[in-house]
Parts: sequence; C-alpha cells; structure tokens
Amino acid sequence: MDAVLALAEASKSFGAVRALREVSLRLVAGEAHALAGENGAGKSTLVKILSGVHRPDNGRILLDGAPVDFGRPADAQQAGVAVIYQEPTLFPDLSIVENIFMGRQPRTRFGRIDRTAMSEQARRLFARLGVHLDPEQAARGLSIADQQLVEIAKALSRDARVLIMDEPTAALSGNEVARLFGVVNALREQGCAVLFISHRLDEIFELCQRVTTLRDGTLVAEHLIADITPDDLVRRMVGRDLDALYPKQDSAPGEIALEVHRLTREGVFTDVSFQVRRGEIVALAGLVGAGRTEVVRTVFGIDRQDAGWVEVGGRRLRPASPTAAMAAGLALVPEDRRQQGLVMDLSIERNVALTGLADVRRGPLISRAAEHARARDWAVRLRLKFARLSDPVGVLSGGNQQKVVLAKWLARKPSVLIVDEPTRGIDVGTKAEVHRLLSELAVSGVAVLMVSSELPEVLGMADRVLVMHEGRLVAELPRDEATEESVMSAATGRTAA
Amino acid sequence: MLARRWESLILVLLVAVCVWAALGVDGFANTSNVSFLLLDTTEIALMALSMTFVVVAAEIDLSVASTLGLSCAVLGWLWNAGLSIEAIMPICLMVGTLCGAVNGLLVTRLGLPSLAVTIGTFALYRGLAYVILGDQAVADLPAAYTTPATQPLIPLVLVAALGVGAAVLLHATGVGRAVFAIGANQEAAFFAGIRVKRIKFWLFVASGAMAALASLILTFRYASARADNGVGLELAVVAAVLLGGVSIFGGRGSLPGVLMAVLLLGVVRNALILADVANEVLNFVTGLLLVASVLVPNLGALWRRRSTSQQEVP
Amino acid sequence: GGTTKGDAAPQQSSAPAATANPNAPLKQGLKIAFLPKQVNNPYFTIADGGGANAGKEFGAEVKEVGPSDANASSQVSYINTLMQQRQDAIVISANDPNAVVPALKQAMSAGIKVVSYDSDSGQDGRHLFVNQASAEDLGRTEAQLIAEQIGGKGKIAILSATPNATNQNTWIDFIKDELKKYPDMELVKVAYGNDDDQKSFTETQGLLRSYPDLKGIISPTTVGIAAAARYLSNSPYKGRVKLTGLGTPNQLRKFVKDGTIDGFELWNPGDLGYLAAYAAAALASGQITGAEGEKFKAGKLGEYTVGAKGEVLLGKPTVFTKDNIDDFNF
Amino acid sequence: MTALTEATRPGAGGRGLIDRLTRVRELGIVLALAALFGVTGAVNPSFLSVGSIRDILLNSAIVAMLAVGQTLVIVTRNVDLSISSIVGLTGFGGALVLADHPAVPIPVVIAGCVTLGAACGAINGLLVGMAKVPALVATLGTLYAFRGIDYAWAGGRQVNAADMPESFLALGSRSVLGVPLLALVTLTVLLAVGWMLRNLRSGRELYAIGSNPDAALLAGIRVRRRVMAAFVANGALAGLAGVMWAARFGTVDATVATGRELDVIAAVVVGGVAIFGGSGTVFGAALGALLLTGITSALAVLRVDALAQTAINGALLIAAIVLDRLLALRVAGTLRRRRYRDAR
Ligand SMILES: Nc1ncnc2c1ncn2[C@@H]1O[C@H](COP(=O)(O)OP(=O)(O)OP(=O)(O)O)[C@@H](O)[C@H]1O
Ligand SMILES: Nc1ncnc2c1ncn2[C@@H]1O[C@H](COP(=O)(O)OP(=O)(O)OP(=O)(O)O)[C@@H](O)[C@H]1O
Ligand SMILES: [Mg+2]
Ligand SMILES: [Mg+2]
Repeated sequence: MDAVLALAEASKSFGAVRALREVSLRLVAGEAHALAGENGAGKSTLVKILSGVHRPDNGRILLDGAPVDFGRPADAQQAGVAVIYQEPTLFPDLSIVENIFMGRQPRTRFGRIDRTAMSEQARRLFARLGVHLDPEQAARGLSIADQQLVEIAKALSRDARVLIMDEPTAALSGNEVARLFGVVNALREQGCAVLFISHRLDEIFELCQRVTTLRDGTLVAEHLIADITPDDLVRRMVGRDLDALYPKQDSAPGEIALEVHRLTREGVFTDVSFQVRRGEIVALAGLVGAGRTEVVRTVFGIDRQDAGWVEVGGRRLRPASPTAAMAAGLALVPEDRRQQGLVMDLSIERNVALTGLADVRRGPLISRAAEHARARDWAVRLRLKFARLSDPVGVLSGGNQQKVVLAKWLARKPSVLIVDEPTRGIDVGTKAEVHRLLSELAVSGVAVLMVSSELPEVLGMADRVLVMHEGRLVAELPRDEATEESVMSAATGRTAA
Repeated sequence: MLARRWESLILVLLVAVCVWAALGVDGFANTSNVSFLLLDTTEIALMALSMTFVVVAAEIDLSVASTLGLSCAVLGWLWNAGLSIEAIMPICLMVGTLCGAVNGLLVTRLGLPSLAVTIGTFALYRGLAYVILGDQAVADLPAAYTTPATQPLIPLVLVAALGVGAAVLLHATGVGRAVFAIGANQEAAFFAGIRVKRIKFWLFVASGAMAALASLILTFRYASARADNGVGLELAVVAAVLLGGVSIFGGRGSLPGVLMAVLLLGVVRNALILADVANEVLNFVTGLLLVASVLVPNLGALWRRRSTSQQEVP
Repeated sequence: GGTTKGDAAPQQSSAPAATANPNAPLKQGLKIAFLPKQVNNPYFTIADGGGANAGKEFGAEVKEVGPSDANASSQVSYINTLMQQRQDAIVISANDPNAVVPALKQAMSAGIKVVSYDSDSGQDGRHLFVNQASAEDLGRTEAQLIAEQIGGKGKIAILSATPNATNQNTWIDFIKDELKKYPDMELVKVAYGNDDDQKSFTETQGLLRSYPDLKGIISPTTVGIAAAARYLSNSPYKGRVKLTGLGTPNQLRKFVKDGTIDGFELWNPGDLGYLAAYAAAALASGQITGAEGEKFKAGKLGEYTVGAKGEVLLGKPTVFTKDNIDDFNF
Repeated sequence: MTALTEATRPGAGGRGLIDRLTRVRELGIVLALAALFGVTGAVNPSFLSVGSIRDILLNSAIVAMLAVGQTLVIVTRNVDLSISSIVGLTGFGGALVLADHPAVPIPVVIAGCVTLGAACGAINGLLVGMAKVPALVATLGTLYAFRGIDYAWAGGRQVNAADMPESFLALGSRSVLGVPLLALVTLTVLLAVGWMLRNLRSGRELYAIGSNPDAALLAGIRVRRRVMAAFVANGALAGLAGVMWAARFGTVDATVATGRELDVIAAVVVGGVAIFGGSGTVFGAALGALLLTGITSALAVLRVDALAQTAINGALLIAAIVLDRLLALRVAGTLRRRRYRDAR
C-alpha cells in the first residue's frame, strides 16, 4: 500500500540543537501511526515539518510519492493535511465557531459568509464529539481542555486525507478521549491517514496499528503495534528499563496544612470544602469543566472567591493575593504553562528565579551565580533537556517546558504544593520522575493537592480522591475505596457520596 | 542578547555621527556647542529613563510632556503668588507624582489600556496647565537658579546619577526582573506572585515625577514658566526609547541603549542645524533613523532566511 | 525664608556701551540670519523674503532658519547654533519673549547684533525691535473698523490665536480700551482658534450658535480671519455678520470680493523683513547702537529713527478694501 | 492581552448574552452621545438646530473617515500614527494641483490623492508586514518622514480658497437632502467597510490576525498580505480625508492636520476598539469620532471659558473610556452569574 504523506531522511536543527536527524516516516491511508519518544525527542518538530511550519534543513516531503515543498502551513492544508498542534492556537476574541472555520467559512454565492450554515456545521461536529460548548461563545477564557476540544473539532471539520495530532489528549479525561478515538477510527476507516502523538502508552496501543519511536531526534525503530509490548516501547523510547510509574510511598498524614472552607465562586464552583494534611497527596478528580482548575486558582489567590475562605497552617489567607499565598508556603503549578507557567522570552534560569527573586539576591542586587545555581540544581534533578540555561524557555520542547514550571515552584520548597495537570505532556520516564518527586515531597511532610484528568495517575498517586462535578464537590474517596468505577460514577454525577 | 547587539549598533552610529560632525561641521566640536547639545537633551533624557521602565512593562505614557507643562504652570502660578522657589519645587514634584498616580490608577485599577488613558490625560494635564497659568508667561525667576541651569554641570550630574541608578534598578535588581517579566507575559508574572498592578502603578508614578523634575530644569533653563512648555516632547521621548532598542511590546530593552539613543538624536539634530540643513530634512532624518534602526537588523534576518530557504527547496 | 518673587533682582537692561558712527558705510558680506517663529509659515516666508531682498541690495548673505513648530522654547537651540556659526546679526521673531533672552544675551556678549521683528523678545535680549505697527494703532484701528462696519452698535466677539500669543493679547487690550468709546457695542467673548484652521473654524461656528444676535467678529490673526471668513462666506450669516482683523490680501481677496468682508488691515510683511534686515546691517556696521534718537537709512523705505526702548516703527497699517486690494500681492 | 484576574467565560446559552454584550459595547458611546446632546441642547437649544447638527456632522466627517481606516489597522494589532502626515501631504498636494493646474479635472485630483495616500500606506505596510518593524515604530518614523516631504514640497507656500476652483470648494459645503456631502461620503465608506469586516473572509481574517498572529499563520491566513492591505486601505482613506480637508477648509499649507493622529486614535479607542487588536467595529469608531467632535462643538457653544476647553476635553475623553470599561466589566460579571443560574 502506498503512502499518502511521507518524510524521507528529513533533518532539522535549531542552532546547536539537532532536533531531527535523517528521519523517515510513511503515513498510509486507513492506518493510525503513533509517534513515541521522550520529551524533546523531536516529535513536534516532525509534525511542524509535515505541516509546513518548519522547512527541513535537508530531506524531502513526499505527497502521494511525489516530492512537495510546504513553504507555509497553507500549502500543507491545500494538500489535505489537518493538524492539531501540541499547543492550542485559538483566536481568543473570536467565537468558537469562527475559530473552527477561520479562512474556510462557508460562503453564499456573493462571497458573503453564511453564518447559519457555519453554526449548523459546528453544532453537528460538537454533537459527534459530545462536546458541550456553546459554539457562539468567545474562545477567551476556555480551559486548556476546552481549547484542546475546539482544536480537535477544527481539525476534524476539514475532511482531511491526513490527520496529524500532537498530544491532543494531554489535557482530556477518559470519556472525551473515548469520543475522540471513536471519531478518529471512523475517519480512518474512511481511508484517512492518521499520525498520533501521546505520552499515554495505553492510548497508543488502543488507537494505532503502527508505532515509530524517536530518541534524541533519531529514528530508533518502527513496529506494528501487534509485534510490541508497552514495556519494549518504553525501553526503546527511554533507552533503559523503567522503574515503577507510580512509586507511591506510604506516609503518615500529619496535622492539617491546607483547609478550604465553603469556598464559592459564583458561576464556576459552589460550596467547596476540604482539607489537606501534611504528608498526604490529595487528588482532585472530575470531568473537564468540573471546575477543578477554578478551585485551585482561587485557593492560590488568582481569582477572588465570592464566599468562603482558605486557611494555611491554621492562618487565614488574604483573598485574591498570590503573593500572600506564597508567603504562607503555597505553590501552584498551573495547567497552562505557556500563558500562566512561563515567560517564554525569558531564559530558563530567569524563569526559575522568578518565584524566588528574594532568594537569589546579594544585598539589593541579583546574583547571577545564585540564579544559575538554582536553575542548574533543578534542571539536573528533573533531567531537563536543554542547550544552555540562558536560552529562552520558548525553545524547549513541550515536556521540558513543563519541567521548568515544576522546577520554578519546587525551588521555593513549598509546604503546600498544588499541581494542576502536573504531568501534562510529560513523557513516561519523566512522569515516573515527577511522581517519585511528589511522593518524596509528601513523605518529607509537604501537603500535595493534585488536579489531574488522568485517572491512572489519580488512582496511583493519591491518598485521598476528591471528585468534582459541575462545580460541586460530590465525593471524597480514601485510597482503598478509589477505583476507576467509583471515581467515574461520582464525576459523571451518577452517585453523590 | 538582542539588546546587546542593539546597544553596540547605536554606539557605532553615535561615534560615527560624532566623528563626521567633528570633522565636517565647523562649530560642532567646541566645548560651548557640546554643552548646548548636552543641555538640550537633558529633559528628554530624564523622561526617557522612566519611560523605558514603562515601555519595558508593555505600557506607555503619552502624557509626560503635558505633565511637564502642568508642573511648569504650577511653578509659575505659585511663584506669582509669592511662594519661595525652594517651597515650590517640591510641590511641583508632588504635582507630577500625582499626575503619574492618576494614570497609574486608571491603568491598574480599571485595567484600561495605557495608550488610551494617557492620550486622555495628555489633553487633561495640558488643559489644566492653561487653566492655572492662563496666557501668562512667568519670567522673573531667580538668577540663582536660572543661571546654573544654563550651565551643563548640574543637569549632567543629575542625568548621569539617575541614569546609573535606573540602569542598576532595571538590570540588576528583583524589581527590574519583575518589570521585564510583566512586560513579556504579565499573566505568568502574576501567577509567579509578582505584584503586577502595584509595580505598574509605581512605574507611572515615577514617570510623572520624572516629568516634573524635567519641568524644573526646563523652566530654569529658559527662565520662563508657561503653560505650553514642552509641547510635543512626548513623541521625542518615545522615539528615543524605541530607537534605544526597547520593544514596544514590552519585555525587551536596555537603559544604556536608550541613553545612547537620546544622545544620538541630540547630536544628529545639533549637527544638522549647524550644517544649515532645513528643518524639514531634519524631521525626515529623525524618522528615517527611527525606522532604519529596526529595519536594518530585521532586513538582515529576513535576507538570511530567504537565502537559506532557497537552498532548502529540493 | 527662601527666594521669593519679592527679592528677585530686577533685570537691568544692558545699556549699549559702544558709540555710534552715523556715517559709517554698510559693511559688505555681512552674515544675517532670520529666525522666525516658524519656518514654512507663509507670513514669515514673505517677511524673510523681504529681508533677503534687502540683503541683496547691500551685499549681505541672508538666510532663514528655524523650527517648524511654533512652540515656546524651540528657538533657543537655533540661537545657540547661530552663535556657533558666528553670524554678524540675528533677526528674530520670538515665540517666547522670555525663553530666548538668556541665549540672546550670550549671543550679544559674543558680539552678535540682535534685532527682533514682528514679535519682540525681552528688551535686554536684543538691540532693536522693528515693530510692524504699534500695538496701539492696530488695536484701536481694528475696533474702529468693526465699529463703522456695524454702525457702532451691537454685540461683537474676538477670535484670537492661542491664549499665550503675546501680540494678540496686547492688541486685544487696546481693542477693549478703544471699545469704551462705543457705549452701544458689547464685546461678548474672546475665543481662541490656536492659529489652527479647523479649531478657528469650529470656534466661529460656536460663536454664532451661542450668540445668534452677534453683529461682528474681530480676528487679529491671519489664520483666524481666514477660517472665520470661510465659514461665514457659505453660511446664512454672510454679510449680516461683519468680519475684520488682520489678514493677507491673497488669503482674503475672494471674501472681500464676495462681500463677506468689507475691510481688514495689515502691514506689509515684506517691508517689515526688509526694514529689519537694514536695521541689523546698520547695527553690525556700527552706524547705530540701538540708542534712542539714532537714525539709519533703509533703502527704498527711506530713513528711520530709533524710538524709545530701542523700537523702530514700520509705519501705519494698510486697510484693504475691495477698492485697493488688487494693488497688493502677498 | 489576557485578562489578569477575571477569566470571563461566556457560558452555556451565551448566544443572546453575546449579542447583548456587543450591543452594550456600542450602547456605552450612544449613551454618552445622548447625554452630550441632551445637556448641551438643554442649555442652548440652538445646539440642536438643523444648521448646528449639520455643522457637527461636517466637522466629524473627516475624523470619522480616518477613524474607520485606523480601525482596519488597529484590529490587526497594529497602529498607524502617520495618518496625520498623510492627510497633510495629500491635502496640500491636491490643493496645489488644483491651484496651479486648473485644467486638471477634479475627479482626477481626488483619485490622485487617494492613490498617493495608498502609496504612503503601502510604505507603512511594507515596513510592518514585510520587514516586521513594529507598527508604532514604523509609523512614528513615517509620521516624521511624510511630514518632512510635505514641508519640503510646500516650502512655506499656502494655498488659499481664492486659488482653488469654486466647484471644488463647493464639495466641502454642499448638502444633499440637507445632509452634508462629506458626511455622506464618510457614511458610505463606513457602511461598506463595516459590511466587509463582518461578512467577508478577508474581513474576519483581519480580526483573527489581531487576535493571535501566530495562530493566524498556522490557520493558513496570508498574514503579510492582509496587514499590507489594511495599511494600504487606511492610507487610501487618509488620502481621501486629505482631499475632504482641502475642500472643507480652503486654506491649506504644509502643517495641515498636524497632531490629529492622537485625536483619531482616541476616537477609535472611545469607540470600543481594542487597542491590542482582535475586536471592535468601525461603527463604534465612527461614533467615537462623532462624540469627540461633538464635545468640541458643545464646549464652543456652552460658552465654556476658552482656557478650560482642553482640560474638559481630556476629562470627558477619559470619562467616556471609563464608562465604557465599567459597562464591559458589569456585563462580564452578570454573564458569570447568569451562567451560574443556567448551570443549576
Ligand atoms: N523553535 C525552536 N528553537 C530552538 N530549539 C527548538 C525549537 N523547537 C524545538 N526545539 C528543540 O528541538 C528538540 C525537539 O523538540 P520537540 O518539540 O520536537 O520535542 P517533542 O518530541 O515534541 O517533545 P515533547 O514530547 O515534550 O513535545 C528539543 O530539544 C527542543 O528544545
Ligand atoms: N460550573 C460551571 N458551569 C459551566 N461551565 C463551567 C463551570 N465550571 C467550569 N466551566 C467551564 O469549563 C471549562 C473548564 O473549567 P475548569 O478548567 O475550571 O475545569 P477543570 O475541571 O479544571 O477542567 P480542566 O480539565 O480543563 O482543568 C471552562 O471553560 C469553564 O468555562
Ligand atoms: Mg511536542
Ligand atoms: Mg484544569
């Protein structure tokens, strides 16, 4: 069978970094092809080459066997390539439906945009994906998850010959993923070629027929899914055997570190109360849009609550003041690293120093040495993949950026650590790393509150699981009672505990 | 590192122009002219210092020249009312600070775009100046202050001292780091516990205060306090800051660069006037310089990209 | 304590020390620089043109330099550079009479002769002031013009330049004083068009809206009168509301002919520059020092005498009506 | 710019709400306008007379025209400070041609000015779109440069009403069905541009570019071309405004329209166009222009002390922006609470 779209000995370097070296890849009609690799392996770079964002330094792109030159993303789109990029690319000021159809709006005979037709198509699309968003609402303020869903709708709306998805599921929870896979499989059976990237191996094995593994920009191997086990795949990716993914150590919960009392933010969440003790990991689970991020944002003082309060170590926090929260020993790793986690233009070291400007001072002045040391220390502990610590964070791969966000907050040695989708876009190796880290922190007496849409993570890491549904806390499950079923049924609001 | 490249670019340009003027334009290279030249840049330099902070934080203050005017008017008014100049000066500084504070409040508390706000106060403050001093021009200011103001020493020392201070503050302290972070991504800065609003507020306050300080020097230099002092200076200041390599989108820039830019513009002006170049050409050159300073590096990059992409095409 | 207005030392004018030699010839190749309020301003282009012509007559090199924006302090850096260029004389029309004084003083102490024209600088900042027409003449005649045009009774308004314009303000004072002689006339408002065409235009509209029974407008500024005339000429008020003031014939010819304006006045700016140039040359050649009573010849304009406070008066302003306007072209 | 604290999220059933919200945005200005005319009219009824209204329309025609053009540019997250100089250049150029070559037919002159303006716009477009010079820098530069050319060209010359053909000046004062011709021209342009921005792909793409330039590229939008187009269009409208200026004011020299750029931007911002691009309508901008010129005329009519006018102007401008902002915040708040109720 012949490849619809193929990459032949393509290489790409960014300055010193050789992101991709002589990589070849064939996308065949009716086949879902997975791309696996650690953070910074070169997956997104490959995607960006296939979609005309980057030109390969050398090597060729073949469309139906004939060499093509994708100078601009527009060219790739002309060729029938639809792409979901790793980072959402929405227009915040425009409505969701306009976001989906921008540049391809259905038109009447006179070239006038046919809005009714447009909305109609959008609704049908959302129905298929089971998305409960109002197509007419503006894209601004959508959570990462919702943005991700819009991106998916965008890509699916152009009935493409090739569908490329760079970690589309990173922020999604179980049933959105299920829906997505349903649609993708349908497309595939209609003869669409699919390239799928994810750090969740189970998803790869569920969706794909073939998997290509990258390591440090070079192609390691290509297999039929049938011929390979997850463990082999991991070994190929990481180049070594992997220790347990959920290394949860038991630790005796100490006194109450964080107490949230009847917290309410009208329109988003209502009457949320819970406690987190020193030494325990509490997970906040729920479906997309349940309001988890909203809760932790408010706890950390990003948003102002309409009612209720937050206590840390027995002392009430000043509302709506991250500074106060930090002073009290709180730390929040936000879900949106691009907008909230990092200052892309600033260097790695300066980003890490940003949360502790007081700690890297000599007298009134900043000490570059101290700054550098702080960053270096955590870069090593988190196995950060970087060229120079003085490089802007923006050039790091998605996962490595996530590591910088973690470093930035862990460097503060918080007493209460709140993490929102902490392993979003992080490869299995590092994921284990991060999990061990969280577990160690807990053991060392830190109170950890973890928002995660990844059920296995929740079940694997949490001492207690709090479940939210439509902005309310509907269940609290101790570790031994927390199962896939119990959590999901609570999250979907079927039972109220 | 971009800023570095920029500074050196401006520096080279500055040196080049100075050399050309010294050799080619008679009357340029002598102490009295140089001191005129430096004096002429004092006010712009002072306001450029604070403007740099504001622009790095991705805001802008177009009301500086009007603030300066208002402070001048207050000075003249109080002087006519018989207050002692020593008492008036701090009052003027306070007036400037207040103007800045108003801008700051409107921007931070109401989240209004600073461009819009300061276009408004641009008119408001100038207007108040007219209300206060009307059509008078107060000229009988004490020689004890006007004379030294026409000598380069004091203004220069002032600019130098404040310049160094500002440079250190922006490039070597936590506040500076915070300002850059705010300019580059204020949401992320806020999530990192930086007091975005508070810092921005103080930047505007500083901007106002600097304008007032500049107003004192200007008034004494010209021994004349009028409501329309310094009309149009805001564009000169912004031009200098941009020429100095500060990104109008915030998050990028360097103070030495800006100071050199101020000097560059001053030298070019002075040299061209000495060379009897018509005023219209002068404006033209100013504009060209501004565009070229960004265009040249960009075109370089553009050309490089072009050429590489050509060899990429199979 | 501190320095207050009270103990600010009165600025004594620097009495001309040198002695004059009335029959010294005009030096050749003098370098004379005209520094108008604003270059590219038609009025000054004409005036400085006159200066250039004079320069040709007595073999001097005359040039015009200056800012393109007429704001207070922009002239000072020009004075400084003119000093560097060792001009023999500077002929200046001061935007801010005070701001230029320190610089001019330095120039004078560097041996440069300074003549102010059109708009005087501080007295101790120049040797001579060539006055286009005494403020008193202008003010009073304008009041008289409007008076006879509206028959001595009714409401009138003034459309001036900027609130800070020194000339206009002195003229307006004399206008007000002259109006005292006309008990039936009432000056209802002084509006300011900031010498900006559109603003003057809008202000005129405003005047007529807020005083529907307005009889006349005096606009002692060339920009203002042109704008006002244009508004009136295609409004119902044309001819009903009288307009007079200062303007150039070329600007207003159309309106004089179509009856919007009965008459307005102005001196001849060309002559003003011409005279200023001769005065500068006379100073630079040592014919005069700027002391009262000294006499000097100004080419086709004949002989002039330095008056009190070093003032030289160009003469009485010309009144332009539809009868004589075609004799002038400026 | 992302909102710092409140992430406003129009929730389920937002349709009607969105409409309300958009309507409210212009409503703010409409209210301000009503207030202005109400108060002034109450104090001095002649302000509401037909003649007066016509004058105000006439006065705002030019600024509104410029505001429409400026909106095109600002929506793409750029700005054009050089318009005042373009108006000066084209205005003077047009007048000069009319004065020195009466033979040239007026339509040709108008077309010429529009083309000249478009050319200036193209220069800005090249600098911003192709050479990636930040718009504010580029156009601040061309602001000086174009004005310089203007001065050089004029060389102190002034073109007076007397020098221009009556038929041309008539365009400035003629009325059709009681509405000033110039106002009609502006209105036509306004409606046309407004329609295009809302109903054509190219129009929507301008908003997309302003809302998120990188995403626009990824979406396959030809960003450079569009930005270029926006600047050219703006330049052309500025050129047109230049002719209108000449026809309206008769006397033109090199200084025409100096400093007007800030008025125009103020009008646009008051009109609710986001200075950082992505949202706002030309109608809002035009209303903003009407409001600002209305204020000036009102102050002239209200016998306000001349010296106080500038100050009051500024104060009212700020008041308008603040009012608009407060309304927006209010709507955002109610939206959040409304969705809360929906969620129950
Ligand atoms: N624009 C760029 N400039 C410089 N270096 C870059 C750029 N984009 C990517 N890189 C580098 O190229 C390498 C590959 O990045 P890429 O984003 O392809 O990794 P990835 O496989 O997508 O990782 P992840 O799973 O975290 O998304 C990384 O080392 C990254 O730092
Ligand atoms: N109570 C609610 N009613 C309606 N919509 C809501 C509610 N709470 C949140 N949303 C919407 O759901 C989206 C996600 O909100 P939020 O991020 O707080 O939830 P989450 O559980 O953290 O989801 P995510 O998986 O994206 O983190 C937002 O767009 C928000 O507008
Ligand atoms: Mg990636
Ligand atoms: Mg979330």
